[in-house]
Amino acid sequence: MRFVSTQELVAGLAPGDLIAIPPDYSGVSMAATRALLRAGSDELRLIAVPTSGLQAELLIGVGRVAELEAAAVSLGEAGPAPRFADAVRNRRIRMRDTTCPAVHAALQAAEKGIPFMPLRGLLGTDILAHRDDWRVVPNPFTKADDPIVLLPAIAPDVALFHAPRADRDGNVWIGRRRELATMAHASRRSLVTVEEVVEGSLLAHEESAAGVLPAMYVEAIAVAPRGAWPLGCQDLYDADDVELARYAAAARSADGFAAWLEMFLGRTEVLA
Amino acid sequence: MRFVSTQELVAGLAPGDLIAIPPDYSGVSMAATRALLRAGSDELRLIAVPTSGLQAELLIGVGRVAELEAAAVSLGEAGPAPRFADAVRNRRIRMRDTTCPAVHAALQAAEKGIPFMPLRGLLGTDILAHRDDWRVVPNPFTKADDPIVLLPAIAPDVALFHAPRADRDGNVWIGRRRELATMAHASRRSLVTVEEVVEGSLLAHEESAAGVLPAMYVEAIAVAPRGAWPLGCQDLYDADDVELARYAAAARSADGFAAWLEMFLGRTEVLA
Amino acid sequence: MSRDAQAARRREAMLAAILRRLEGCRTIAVGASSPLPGTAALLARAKWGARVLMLGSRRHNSFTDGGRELFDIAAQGRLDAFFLSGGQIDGSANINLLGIGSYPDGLIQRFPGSFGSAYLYFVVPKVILFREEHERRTLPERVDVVSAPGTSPAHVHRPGGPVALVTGRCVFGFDRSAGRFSLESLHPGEDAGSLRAATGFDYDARDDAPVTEGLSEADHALIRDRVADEIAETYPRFAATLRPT
Amino acid sequence: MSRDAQAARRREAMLAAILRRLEGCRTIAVGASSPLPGTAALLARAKWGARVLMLGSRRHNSFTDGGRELFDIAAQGRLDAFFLSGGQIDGSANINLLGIGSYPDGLIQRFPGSFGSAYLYFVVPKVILFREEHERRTLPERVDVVSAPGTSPAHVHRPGGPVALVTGRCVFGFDRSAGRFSLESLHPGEDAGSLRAATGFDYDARDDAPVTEGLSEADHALIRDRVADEIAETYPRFAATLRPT
Repeated sequence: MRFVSTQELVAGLAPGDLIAIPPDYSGVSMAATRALLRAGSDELRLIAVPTSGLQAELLIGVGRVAELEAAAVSLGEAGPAPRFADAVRNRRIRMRDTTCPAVHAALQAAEKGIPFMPLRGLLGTDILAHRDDWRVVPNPFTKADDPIVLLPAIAPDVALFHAPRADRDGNVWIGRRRELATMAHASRRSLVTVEEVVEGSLLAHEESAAGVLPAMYVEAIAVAPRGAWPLGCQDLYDADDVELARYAAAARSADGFAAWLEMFLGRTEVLA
Repeated sequence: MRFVSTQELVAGLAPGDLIAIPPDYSGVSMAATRALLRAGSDELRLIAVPTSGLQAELLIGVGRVAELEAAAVSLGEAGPAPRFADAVRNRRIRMRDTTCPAVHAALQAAEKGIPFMPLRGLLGTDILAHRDDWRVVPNPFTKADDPIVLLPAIAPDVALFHAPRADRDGNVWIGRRRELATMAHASRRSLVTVEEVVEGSLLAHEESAAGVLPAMYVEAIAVAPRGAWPLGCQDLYDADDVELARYAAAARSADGFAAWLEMFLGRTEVLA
Repeated sequence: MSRDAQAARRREAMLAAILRRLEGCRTIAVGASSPLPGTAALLARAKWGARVLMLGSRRHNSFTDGGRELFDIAAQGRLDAFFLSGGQIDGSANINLLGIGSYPDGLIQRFPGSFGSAYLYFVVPKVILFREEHERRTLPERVDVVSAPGTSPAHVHRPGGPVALVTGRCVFGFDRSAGRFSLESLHPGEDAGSLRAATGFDYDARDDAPVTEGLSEADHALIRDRVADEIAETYPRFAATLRPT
Repeated sequence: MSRDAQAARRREAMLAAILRRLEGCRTIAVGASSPLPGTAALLARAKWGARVLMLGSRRHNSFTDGGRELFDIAAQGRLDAFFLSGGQIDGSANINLLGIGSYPDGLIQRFPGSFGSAYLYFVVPKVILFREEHERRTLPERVDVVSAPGTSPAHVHRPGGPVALVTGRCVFGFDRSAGRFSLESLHPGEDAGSLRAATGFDYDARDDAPVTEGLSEADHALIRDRVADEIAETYPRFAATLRPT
């Protein structure tokens, strides 16, 4: 585990890497996203855990993304994600539709080192009909006719997210946002931005230890105050709804998107 | 969720109930065990998550247990569990041997509402050879010859454990002992003893929320200070190694077991 | 009546209809992009202490096991009700959250995606469908893409499914064995003819369908005094529309 | 030499042998009832900063995902070494943690159970077997019950398995393709004849098997100054035997 700059954090991402990203309400590293937009790798493959919003939208908008697996991409109350919708419609990205619990289950399969995980539901959907990597098998534990879907494990190359704090050992406090732990467990390596680094071990007391992702999963950490903006970061700050609405309106046109992006990339990270 | 006495807590257990119990180092309700030993139901079925020690040993010793599924029963450094070994050898209980991750996986299957979960390992063991409820199937995701074990879900009737604290809403703080959460999620209802009840909601702050089992899983809570004794309770108190060694020595004979049990049952719970 | 007043009346009818369908529910979850169901769920909490689990909220959210816990509690049978919408909802209660056109390679319009619908629609006992915009376009005979089917063959494991569809014009009940909607009530300002004209699919209807009852004065007071503030945490823009202007 | 001094010397040889086998390991886990491996692992931590994950410890335990996390990290390939023992260990490295006699219904003696061995033996790259009591009874030709097999057919998914068996008399290496042990070193006081006599299974042996090297002075100092205290948290009675009397 090492501490690096946000730009160094994303420098290790290679074309074709499968990157796990959290939903907008969980802990999105918009700081790392900004670094990727400035000078990132192309041909990234994203797996949203299980949905994404502004992060996938921006990376798709600038053409960094070759493939996206997600249960949904949306800007929430601010509305649909225009660059995503446009890219899918015009087949500029390979879209693999899924459903939320299928992403969680497939990551848990990787976390547990099992090749697949069953999931109820899905039968009769057009999602299943177009997923040639999923299998429908008879439930071997009953004599009744009981088809069930098997999902192959998803083992990302990288988990990329933002968290409130880390200690100097590289333990990261994620609180009850445990999808971040599942992402990290399932991924080969985790790249994390944090609001701050605290003194003392987060594992020293049972109270704080309960919310920790241990350092053994973490490859590198960058300090990025307000690194989730304009999205929120747990109880530290809320999403900036005004900015998100501004983006949603701007991004309906290519020019508006470019203008907003210029603002976002030009913005010097606010140091707390 | 309601607050009850320890005796009332176990009164609802019925013959044949499948009860999930944690390992000695996690959060064993020895207070509820005492209540069960005094006036409990017979024909209990225990599932150790994934091992047990003093708790299973005592309940087996007095003949309360019809069936036990466990990866191991041991008194740790104090040595083997004599009443357990005696009961298995003389076939007074139905023993279902398993291995630690198989218990975790089967509970996770129940937690996720899936009928089974695959697990690596196990092939070629006499454990697998004698588990007629487990299946070996070809991995459907490869053309290679790749057998894998499928474990049916384990959905206990009750999860029974001890935790440091609860709030008045019935949220229980378990910290990083997350096997307690998995047990509770997988079980129809959870019966919990706690060291104390605290004011204010444990969910009110993200720091404490990270270690909480929410009240929606909890049927009843009893306050039992030092309720894990002679086992330990997280960072609050350690296992009483002297007492455990004393038990291990005593329980080699039926008379010694009876004498120790009399001491244990006679002991008035220490009120803090 | 102004457009705003009409919208407010329509919204009140929807809220009241959803609230009625939640009666008896002890645990209610609310997914993403669901301000109206969220408000109804918080009303259920205020009125009879229903447990509300709202995605995107910190205050109305006792989950501690990450994003999967909602799906896990549904699988465990702990969840009584959930809400789904769709870019299209058809007469068989199939929903479409994927897009308009030919899926996957010939879409004219792309929707956000299925979220958890392709799973929760199967396992939650009471799924209440909602779609404010009630037009032939949004409620067609047949959805372009099935992101989740309204019914399943008997052999498919499906303890859950749709119970009702609440729109900006009416309330439909859903008969799972028949696989059809039937009209339960019309919102103020609608009649049998206007409804048929606005609905793309066929449905059963009595001649004397009643008018959807609004919220009680007590409900209005609860919204004003409590629920508007509570929903504002997750849906600030929507909350503003609930507050008296 | 007193029995205590003999036991101490035997233990030191075992500790040193385990420590040597851990060289290069970055992440080492220690299961239940494993005081000697725990001590070796904590020495590895003191010497080269190996990460130690010890069951039953709070201080040497960075797990935060409950009891399953040990098995999950092993499956993820994050764990380099683990330790297993057995009531019996045979010449094919099969281990028996279930009992003596006919399993399951004709056991003469019952052991605690398999713990995680029936899984970890398959997935951890370096499994170090240990059994202080080296007798024909504990190291038979063939175990009565296989709680975990030493080797598996080629088609079985098995990235891990045994690398060595450290006993109170010697160190055996294990050749996975041959499925046999070979003698690496004899502890002080043993010779080729005494070892054959005490071992129930056949094994390969050079005529000039060296004596197991003990711990260095630096290692002794580390135990005295640091590791004895660290292991005491989990194995207080064992720790007492490590301290100078």
